[in-house]
Amino acid sequence: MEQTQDQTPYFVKLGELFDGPMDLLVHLVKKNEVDIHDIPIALIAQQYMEYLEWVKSLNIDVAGEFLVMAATLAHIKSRMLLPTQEEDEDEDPRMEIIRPLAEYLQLKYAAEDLMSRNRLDWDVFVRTGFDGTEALPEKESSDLVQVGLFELIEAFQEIVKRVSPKYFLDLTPDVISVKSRISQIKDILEDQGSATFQELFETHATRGDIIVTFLAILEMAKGQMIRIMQHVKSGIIRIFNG
Amino acid sequence: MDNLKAIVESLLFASDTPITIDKIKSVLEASDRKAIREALTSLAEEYESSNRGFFLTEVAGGFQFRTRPECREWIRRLKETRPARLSRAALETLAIIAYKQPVLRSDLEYLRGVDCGGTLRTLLERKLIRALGRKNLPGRPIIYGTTKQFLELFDLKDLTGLPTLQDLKDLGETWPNDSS
Amino acid sequence: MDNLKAIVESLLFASDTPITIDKIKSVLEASDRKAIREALTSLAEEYESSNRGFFLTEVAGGFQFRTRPECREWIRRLKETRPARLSRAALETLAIIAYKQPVLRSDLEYLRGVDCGGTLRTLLERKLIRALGRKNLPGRPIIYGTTKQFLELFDLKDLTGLPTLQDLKDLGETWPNDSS
Repeated sequence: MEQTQDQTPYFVKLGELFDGPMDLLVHLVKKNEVDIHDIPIALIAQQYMEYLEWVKSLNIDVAGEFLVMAATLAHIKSRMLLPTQEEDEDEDPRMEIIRPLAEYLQLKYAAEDLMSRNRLDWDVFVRTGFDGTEALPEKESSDLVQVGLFELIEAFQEIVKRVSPKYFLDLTPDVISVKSRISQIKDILEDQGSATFQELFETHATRGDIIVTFLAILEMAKGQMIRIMQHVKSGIIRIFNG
Repeated sequence: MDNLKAIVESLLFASDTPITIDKIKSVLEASDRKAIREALTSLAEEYESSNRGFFLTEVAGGFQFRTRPECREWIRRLKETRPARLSRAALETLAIIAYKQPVLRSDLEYLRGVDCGGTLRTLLERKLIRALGRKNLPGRPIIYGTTKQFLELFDLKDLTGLPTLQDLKDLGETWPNDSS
Repeated sequence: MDNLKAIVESLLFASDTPITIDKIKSVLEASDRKAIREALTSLAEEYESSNRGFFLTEVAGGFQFRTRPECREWIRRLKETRPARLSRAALETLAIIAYKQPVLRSDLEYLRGVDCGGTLRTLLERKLIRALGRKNLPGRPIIYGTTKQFLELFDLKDLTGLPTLQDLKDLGETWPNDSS
């Protein structure tokens, strides 16, 4: 199983598939024991291509991101071959790959560091039973669920599955911003009883925000959640909690 | 053997139910019953002698840590303020209100296919929803929306933080009747 | 006051999540924060000093008893159920979110070089990350951040408990473990 096959590049074991192009690159750089800041691009590009060929020979689809990286490597390789122009201040073409590679490595260290910590339910455990408390019957019925955002969305999703999805077509971010603004205006009105038209716009500078606030006020007026009055003399428009 | 005592203590602590000597023995494989019983007795004495918040008791054929009866008032209070739990029905109703607000009770009942009076009352009592106003329709039905407390419960800055169905879809949820 | 210490101990024991000083204060009503903190410190020392099966740790902004890592083998055997492991992809994605938050899906995918939809969904389901809000960009993409459960899982008091990336790099003259 671990045997190297005839046509198989020397560096891959059968069954060793990589998560993404970065993962494969790290593997190649490591296997060749080269300095990440001075990558022999021709060698790495060649082995990278060999790997892709090998994967293809196994009839496994090569994910698009692997091909993008292959193109990037080929491009860097060709730029390395070009004679340097007068401005020899030109950045090393390899930086295009070294920078993300260095960042990727950093996060691999970070991931490893997380794994080395005392993980809950793996290295350390907490009390989970609720029945260890004296004279305290657990009355809560089991059909109650502890709620989080994910549960909320899933509950909603269940309903959408039952009803026609067309009913929910208006759930675009814009519509949600208006809903959010309605909620905020309602908060203000519940607090103060009323607010001037001006007040509701003041803190919101961007054009998008102004439009959203205006749509929210229209929607609230339509639903009679508010009453809008204008002072005869001053012309000030005031909005009251409906 | 002090090490055995520490291990037994950790097992007592981590077990959901009273744990028997046989169970401890099978987990530790090597130890004999006598040493385990000694560790248990010694632990029980330790927790008994000092002024502690819990103690080791022999119950239902096994051993278990339990909080002292003297502390029951405090623990009851602690449990009362446990994080919010909602019934499925309440969660569904709340989800519709969150996404479809401003919304009428008739909309909710159309979508859920059942009467929502009870769940609406619960949600109103828990201040997760509120009346935004009344619609100019026969009977002037109440328009519902979510509250600040709702945002706090779900740790949202505002409603725009609510993920949309599109978001879920993007994250790779399979969509039942996907036509796009 | 020894009585306070015993009560605090019982609350720590009875709580199924890390308990904050404020929470203890609200349950006990009368006590001041300082006395509670002293009781906690004294308890922590007590559990630390002796050869015990569990200890008091400060995690996710609160306090919690946890079994000693040294006892892990026995407790795993007791529990039998294997906890869901995080895949390497999930762990890497989580590490980026932890360090770079608030972060967009596109940032994650740029760094990892692969689609992260499935992984994000898993992390959301396990409540290790959450939507913090939306960025004011075309499509209003969701901004992700880590949760309290993330802190609890990795035994972190808060996010500042993570080593800096620079520190990690300095340590890491050796290569990170390979994919296998």
